[in-house]
Amino acid sequence: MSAHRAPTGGRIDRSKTIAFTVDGKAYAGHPGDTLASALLANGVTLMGRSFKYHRPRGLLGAGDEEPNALFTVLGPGAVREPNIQATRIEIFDGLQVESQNRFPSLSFDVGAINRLAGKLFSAGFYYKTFFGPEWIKGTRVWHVFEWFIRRAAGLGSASAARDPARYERMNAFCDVLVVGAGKAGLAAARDAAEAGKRVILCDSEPPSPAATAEFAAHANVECLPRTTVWGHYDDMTFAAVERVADHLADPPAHLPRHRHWVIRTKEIVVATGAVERPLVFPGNDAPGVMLASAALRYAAEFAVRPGARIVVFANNDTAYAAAAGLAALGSTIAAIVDVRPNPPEAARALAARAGAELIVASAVVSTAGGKALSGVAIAEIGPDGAPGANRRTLSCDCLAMSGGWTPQIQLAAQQGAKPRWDERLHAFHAPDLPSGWSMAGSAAGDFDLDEGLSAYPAPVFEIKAKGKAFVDFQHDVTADDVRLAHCEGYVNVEHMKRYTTLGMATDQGRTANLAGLAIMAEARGLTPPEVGTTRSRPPLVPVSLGAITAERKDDLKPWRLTPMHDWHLENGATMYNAGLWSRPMIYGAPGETIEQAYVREAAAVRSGVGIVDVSTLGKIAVQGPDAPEFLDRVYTNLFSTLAVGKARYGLMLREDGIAYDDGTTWRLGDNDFLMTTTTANAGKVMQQLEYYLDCVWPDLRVILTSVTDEWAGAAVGGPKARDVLAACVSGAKVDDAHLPFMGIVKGEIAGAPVLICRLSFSGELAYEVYSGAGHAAHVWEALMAAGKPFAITPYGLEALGTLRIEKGHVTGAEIDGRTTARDLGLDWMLSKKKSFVGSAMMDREGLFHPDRLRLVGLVSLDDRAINGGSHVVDSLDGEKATQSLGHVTAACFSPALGRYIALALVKNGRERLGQRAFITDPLRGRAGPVEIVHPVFVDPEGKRMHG
Amino acid sequence: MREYSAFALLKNALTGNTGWKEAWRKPELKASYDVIIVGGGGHGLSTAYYLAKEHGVRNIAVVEKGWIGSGNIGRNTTMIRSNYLHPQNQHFYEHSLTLWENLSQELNFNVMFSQRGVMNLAVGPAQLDDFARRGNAMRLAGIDAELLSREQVAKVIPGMDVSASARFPIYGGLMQWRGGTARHDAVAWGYARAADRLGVDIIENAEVTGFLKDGDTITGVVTKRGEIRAKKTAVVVAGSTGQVMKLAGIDRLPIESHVLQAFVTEAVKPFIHTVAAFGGGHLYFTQSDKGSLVFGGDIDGYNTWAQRGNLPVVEDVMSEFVALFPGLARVRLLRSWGGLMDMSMDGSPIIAKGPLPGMYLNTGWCYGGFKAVPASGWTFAWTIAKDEPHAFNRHFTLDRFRRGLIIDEKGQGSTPRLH
Amino acid sequence: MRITCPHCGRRDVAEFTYQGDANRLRPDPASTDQAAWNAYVYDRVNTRGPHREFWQHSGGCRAHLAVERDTATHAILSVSYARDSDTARAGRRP
Amino acid sequence: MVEIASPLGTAFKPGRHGKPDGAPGVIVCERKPATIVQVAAFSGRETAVREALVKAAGLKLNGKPGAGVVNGSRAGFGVAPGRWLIADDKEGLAGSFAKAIAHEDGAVTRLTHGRSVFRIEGPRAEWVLAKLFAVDFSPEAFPVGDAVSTTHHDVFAAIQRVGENAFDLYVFRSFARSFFETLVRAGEEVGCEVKA
Ligand SMILES: Cc1cc2nc3c(=O)[nH]c(=O)nc-3n(C[C@H](O)[C@H](O)[C@H](O)COP(=O)(O)OP(=O)(O)OC[C@H]3O[C@@H](n4cnc5c(N)ncnc54)[C@H](O)[C@@H]3O)c2cc1C
Ligand SMILES: NC(=O)c1ccc[n+]([C@@H]2O[C@H](COP(=O)([O-])OP(=O)(O)OC[C@H]3O[C@@H](n4cnc5c(N)ncnc54)[C@H](O)[C@@H]3O)[C@@H](O)[C@H]2O)c1
Ligand SMILES: Cc1cc2nc3c(=O)[nH]c(=O)nc-3n(C[C@H](O)[C@H](O)[C@H](O)COP(=O)(O)O)c2cc1C
Ligand SMILES: [Zn+2]
Repeated sequence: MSAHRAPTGGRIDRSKTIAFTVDGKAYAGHPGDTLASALLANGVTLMGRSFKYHRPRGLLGAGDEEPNALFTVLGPGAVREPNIQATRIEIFDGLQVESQNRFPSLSFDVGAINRLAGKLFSAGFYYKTFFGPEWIKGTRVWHVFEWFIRRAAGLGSASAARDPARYERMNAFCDVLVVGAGKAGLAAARDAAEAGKRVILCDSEPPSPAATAEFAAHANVECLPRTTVWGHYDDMTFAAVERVADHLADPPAHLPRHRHWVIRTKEIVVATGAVERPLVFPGNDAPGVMLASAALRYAAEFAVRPGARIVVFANNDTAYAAAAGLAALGSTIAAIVDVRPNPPEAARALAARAGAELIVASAVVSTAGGKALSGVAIAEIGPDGAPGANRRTLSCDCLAMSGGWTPQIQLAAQQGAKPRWDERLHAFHAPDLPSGWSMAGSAAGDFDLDEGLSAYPAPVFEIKAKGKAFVDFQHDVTADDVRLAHCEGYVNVEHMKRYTTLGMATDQGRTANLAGLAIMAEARGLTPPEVGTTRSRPPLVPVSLGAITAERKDDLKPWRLTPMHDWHLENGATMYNAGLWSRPMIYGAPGETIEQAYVREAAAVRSGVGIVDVSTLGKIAVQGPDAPEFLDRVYTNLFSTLAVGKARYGLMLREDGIAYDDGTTWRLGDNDFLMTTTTANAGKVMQQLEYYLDCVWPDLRVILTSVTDEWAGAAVGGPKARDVLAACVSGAKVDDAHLPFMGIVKGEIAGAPVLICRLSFSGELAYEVYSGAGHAAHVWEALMAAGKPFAITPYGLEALGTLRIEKGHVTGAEIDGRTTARDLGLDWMLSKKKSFVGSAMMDREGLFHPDRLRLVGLVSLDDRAINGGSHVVDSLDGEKATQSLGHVTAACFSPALGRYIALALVKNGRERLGQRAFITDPLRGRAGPVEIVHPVFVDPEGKRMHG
Repeated sequence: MREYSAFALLKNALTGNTGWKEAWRKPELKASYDVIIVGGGGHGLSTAYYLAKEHGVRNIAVVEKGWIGSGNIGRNTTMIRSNYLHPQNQHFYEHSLTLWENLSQELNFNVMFSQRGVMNLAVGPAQLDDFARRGNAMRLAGIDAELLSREQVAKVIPGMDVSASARFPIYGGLMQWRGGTARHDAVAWGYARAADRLGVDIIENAEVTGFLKDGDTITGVVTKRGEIRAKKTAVVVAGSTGQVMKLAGIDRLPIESHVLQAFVTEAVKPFIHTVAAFGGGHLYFTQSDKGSLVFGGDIDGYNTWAQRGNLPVVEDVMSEFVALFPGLARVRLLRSWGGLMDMSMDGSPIIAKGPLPGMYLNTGWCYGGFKAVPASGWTFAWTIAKDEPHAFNRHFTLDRFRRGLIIDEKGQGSTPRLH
Repeated sequence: MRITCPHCGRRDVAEFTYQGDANRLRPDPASTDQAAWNAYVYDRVNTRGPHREFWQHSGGCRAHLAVERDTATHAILSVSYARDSDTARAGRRP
Repeated sequence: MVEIASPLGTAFKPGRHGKPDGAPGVIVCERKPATIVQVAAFSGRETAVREALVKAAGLKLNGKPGAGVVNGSRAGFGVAPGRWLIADDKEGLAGSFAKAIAHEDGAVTRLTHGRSVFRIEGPRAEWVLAKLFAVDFSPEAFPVGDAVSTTHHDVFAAIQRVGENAFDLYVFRSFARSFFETLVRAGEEVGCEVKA
């Protein structure tokens, strides 16, 4: 046992010893210890450095309120977890932590030099300097200073090493959520459990034996230890984080490190307790000065004496109980210094029980000692907190202070309602609570204290002695900073916060906010409720990004795979992400470049036959007697006239007249259509159609079903395409008479039913072969086998793109949400016989303007590639002088033409056909002459696909 | 000597920091002004400043519902850039950027505009081409832009996953080095102080609850602190536009109010020195001079007037961030908040005279109006002073929708949740 | 936020897609009244308070719902199938 | 007849995953119904369609939203207003529905290939599913036979409780492989047995 650890008592297990290191130095503790208690037991008082002045700091608190003792937890591997409160780290064998914000070491920190310039670094000082004189233009001066500021910024450092841990989510539903398993929370949980309700009981602390024992038998109570409820969202949805494995030396791989709980409840009981407030006086941040309740917790829960000789400094009775408790646990209480002239009898009795000298109407006005406390100076004070002349010093190694209690109401205030002021507690209560909410225990201001004692403090927040008196410990905000904000007009509490950064540190001002606003209130001559509090926001305690990411860590989005996916991989495809889909880009032969591969693939289609996986196209079953009418309304062209067994190309507009999507729709029966959409827009189009059916035309008898995944497709195209099909299709004839252009037949390939439509994206004689997705790989292989004699070539997206560019077919790059049918040369598809979605607005002046960008083709005249995203210009006159006429939407090497070509959207492009222009791509340093041509490069009469 | 300087700091430090003046006065309102500006956000304050400075109009009241900077100027992720695609936007935002570049000196207030670069990360060759289209358009308009390779991107942001095995591998990025961030609150305070010194009355806690009218003509406003009259009343209340305009009898506008959430982590030693946006989802991020990672994503996607968001977007944003920075799963979220955005139907702003006589309207900033603060105030001041738009804002009219002259950067049409 | 789908019960907002202001009536398809179309496509009431709007239960039964929701508090005041709403009814054949 | 191929491919890894000791918390397998078919009614014709469906399939579906039944090798449940999904271990149901449902009442859509079905069963099935879906899986809220339509982020799923501790998950086939991996991973905490 160390000198600081009592031989008995506390929640620790003395039978086992745990070894851990801080900055490489070895320490020992026991199961049940936090890093804070274990270090205290080892006599360590210096646990951190403050943000701005690098002042030495020790423990202030024992729980979530701790602002000072922040460490970086190391490992596994190179992983680092910065800014973790020592009070929240349960030690385990092999734990390694590192102190922060110091150089070269915690005990000798050169940054502490900032203290010397303390007055210069007053609130908001950086707004007033660092930007240079007016005659130095630009931001250069600031950049120089900022470089140094950023070097000094930050607390701990993060690591780039991939966190190997897993994180998970849990969706929970209950009748009553109880937050906090203190006395009040336990009682609330008990009541709810006995009423037969489904209860979830969360507490930030490790499992308490009391809760565990009590609720072991209740199947309707779920106890979640190490779980902090951090967010309140609409409709009684709460977010909580469970630290599942942080306390384990060797967590098994199947356990998540953190679990993100999303709890929907009917009722909530907030029993989160109250936090004690520090008093604001010079030197109140010295290591060894801590909250009285924290001092007591260390002694009672961990059997660690926070000091051998303790001075208690208070403005209320509760600290007397703490003093008595500390004395009973083996500390000497040198004195109780109370700002009040007349503490009540019950308190005096406790002082006597503690063996403490009682010094009333007095206050601590300074502290002595560097990295550990050696004594305090006290003086008599007046009712306004101003100290008188009468001074004495007391030697002590711990100062336990209590400035009153602040109920923990943040959860109830997160939705933005205004908290209510309690004149006696000098603190805020939860706002008026909506139904389903209740506050319990000290969170409700209900302190269950011994007879004659009260938690109501004297309204003294600050002792106005000379020296740096801290309000916000982590951010080094002093009482003078608050007054400076006042002097400069930053008097609104939110201005004060932002100007001084009070309450913006990792503890969000849990212990600091009230004193800060009280000091501002005094400066303004207002009461604290008139000044008001700053807004609470989630999360209530810092939460790992990993926890909230949950199962999406390492798995951001699911993959969508076509049935032929494995075949593509086995056959050398380079895959490409298209939204969530994975699609073959090329099937490169060894040594081939991408361009060589797609040129080979595309050329094979033009000269022989190719096959491409088109399973990703959106497919929507449109069924019902009103399906033809519905299609007439959503497409620009007519579908009611389409014969059964035929397909038609369709174009959709948005309501504002802009082109939306295109695709073919197949009429499979009188009431039965199969619509296809582009891969990218499948979801959006489906949603749009559903919207019209539900919200605009509810009496149309139409059923829409996504069948994208039901049907897989292979497009077989090229002069030999028909031969391939003829070789493998049974049950249907595929010759021109039976299967004309845009015709559909049903048949079988290798025993699997297929639906074949003769349509062409490549401009060749081509067929889309659809089969049930579960048969599709089988059908694909059969097509490959049948195509073998014709040297069938699988092709990927690059070749697909090349073929469509050669044909001047538009897709997403051209239908980009800004172009009209006219811009794209699709005006022929705008029916004049009917109105359709978009018809009313497509003729607005802005959509008709001659300067609009219109689709054209480009041919490179210098035989070099044209980059996508290049612009088209009239003349090449350096980079700046030229005006953009438009831009390239898609480009490729055309095997059919033997030239580099592109599609482009060019101002008044249709008037420029045959003209010369230039493409320019200053970003990639490419410019060159082009000819503007009609966008259909290959077979404009369509002989090949009709062939 | 100018009020704020290193010398002044030193002098005041020696005298106990008691010599500083109020950054802006707390005046009582007068019965009438030449111009009333409704809304003490970035745009309102900069409008007042440029009216006073450029156009000599000094008798101005800025009336603000709460405290200045309580709106979006005080809660945005502070990204500044002019990397727009459409010329109508390019010229305007580039003008803004040039004003930003000398703003601290001009206002004698360090707004900490830090030109650390703004980058759009492309997740595929098609997206890279799309960014190239934008970058080339910028270059042709005389704006700086660079296309970075994957390797260059990795150098700019160490620790980011640019591997080919990522779910959405990064192919490169469009970088505007002159873009960056500024200290949001300082912008509000700096403009307020500079306007105040030119005589502008900044009146806080004066919510406008009605308009004074003579027939159709707006002749002033009713505020919680009294009535004020003016020949010209400018409404520049960002997310609150719908509500304020209803007070003037304008019931419907091409504007929806949506919430955008933003996030900061605990401070860690700075390692991200640039601003970046991830094209594989809806994420943009930077690291502040304090060390906090500051980031945001998509809007929540529904009409709202509550300045707070919901959990699904929080989860989405964290997921994308952790996907890009797998080492940051152990860094912790410190605070999240929301701001109300005035989402216009094409994603571009409105800075125009009207819609009623005596009234001027500035709105439609969506999630991108912080960077516009200088140019918005500058052009709006011009429009108010001269009763006609400047070339920079002449396209930002209210009637462009009816006329089909939409400026749609995203190509998503009139669905704000997709912008 | 949670919305009670008449078919699926109370579900998280993540399962729904906002489909916009339900106060707008689509003009008669044959109408060429540009002001009416402009109002339909671009103008919004953008109410602070009870607001009629469409949501699709896109991550559930996919029905569109007519929801009345307080945009200041996010309280859901009523939910019904969109096809039964006034707006949709106006689109039915006479 | 050509067999319907599993979408799982390399993602199918039979055996024990995760927690190595004790009985598995969940057992996961792919079910391969020979028929999955959707029956949908036009607005106002829901009852007529449901009655025709009950007759043709022999499944006693009541009109309650989300209600369903499991009857040996055949299961059916409501997925949306006026929409039901029926799965059968035999082929042929779609044809009989097409005959039974009048064109004026509704439509029949085959989805046998488009949906993949996974069964998860075991004492921790509710716990594991609750990780992925924001649905109350407690037996009071979700009795045997009932079904829900929901999503795990981008993956749409219809889930039917087919037993006290057993659920069938219908997901879009293109997502099946990814989703299956997610499901097994979610099961690892409690020990997950993947069976053929
Ligand atoms: C989370 C978030 C992130 C953002 N990120 C960026 C970014 O990275 N880059 C970028 O360029 N932009 C960003 N923006 C957008 C940018 O913040 C806004 O577009 C811009 O601040 C809006 O202009 P403003 O500053 O004038 O608005 P505000 O600051 O909102 O000003 C409007 C003012 O009007 C006041 N007001 C309202 N009603 C009344 C009334 N009745 N009477 C009197 N006063 C009234 C309000 O109180 C408010 O102060 C972001 C916005 C948000 C919310
Ligand atoms: N020293 C004193 O004199 C003093 C002061 C205050 C309270 N008390 C005593 O404490 C008792 C009050 O009990 P109580 O239950 O109100 O408070 P409590 O402090 O005993 O319990 C609150 C519990 O809530 C947990 N908690 C807080 N925020 C949480 C969150 N967001 N998520 C999960 N858990 C969270 C805490 O870990 C803690 O265990 C009374 O008996 C009172 O006398 C004594
Ligand atoms: C760029 C930026 C950085 C911020 N950094 C912090 C921070 O370090 N600590 C903090 O508590 N809040 C920080 N905030 C959030 C503010 O505290 C506050 O939440 C935000 O300005 C919105 O105001 P509200 O929450 O009072 O509504 C930051 C905000 C912004 C815009
Ligand atoms: Zn539903």
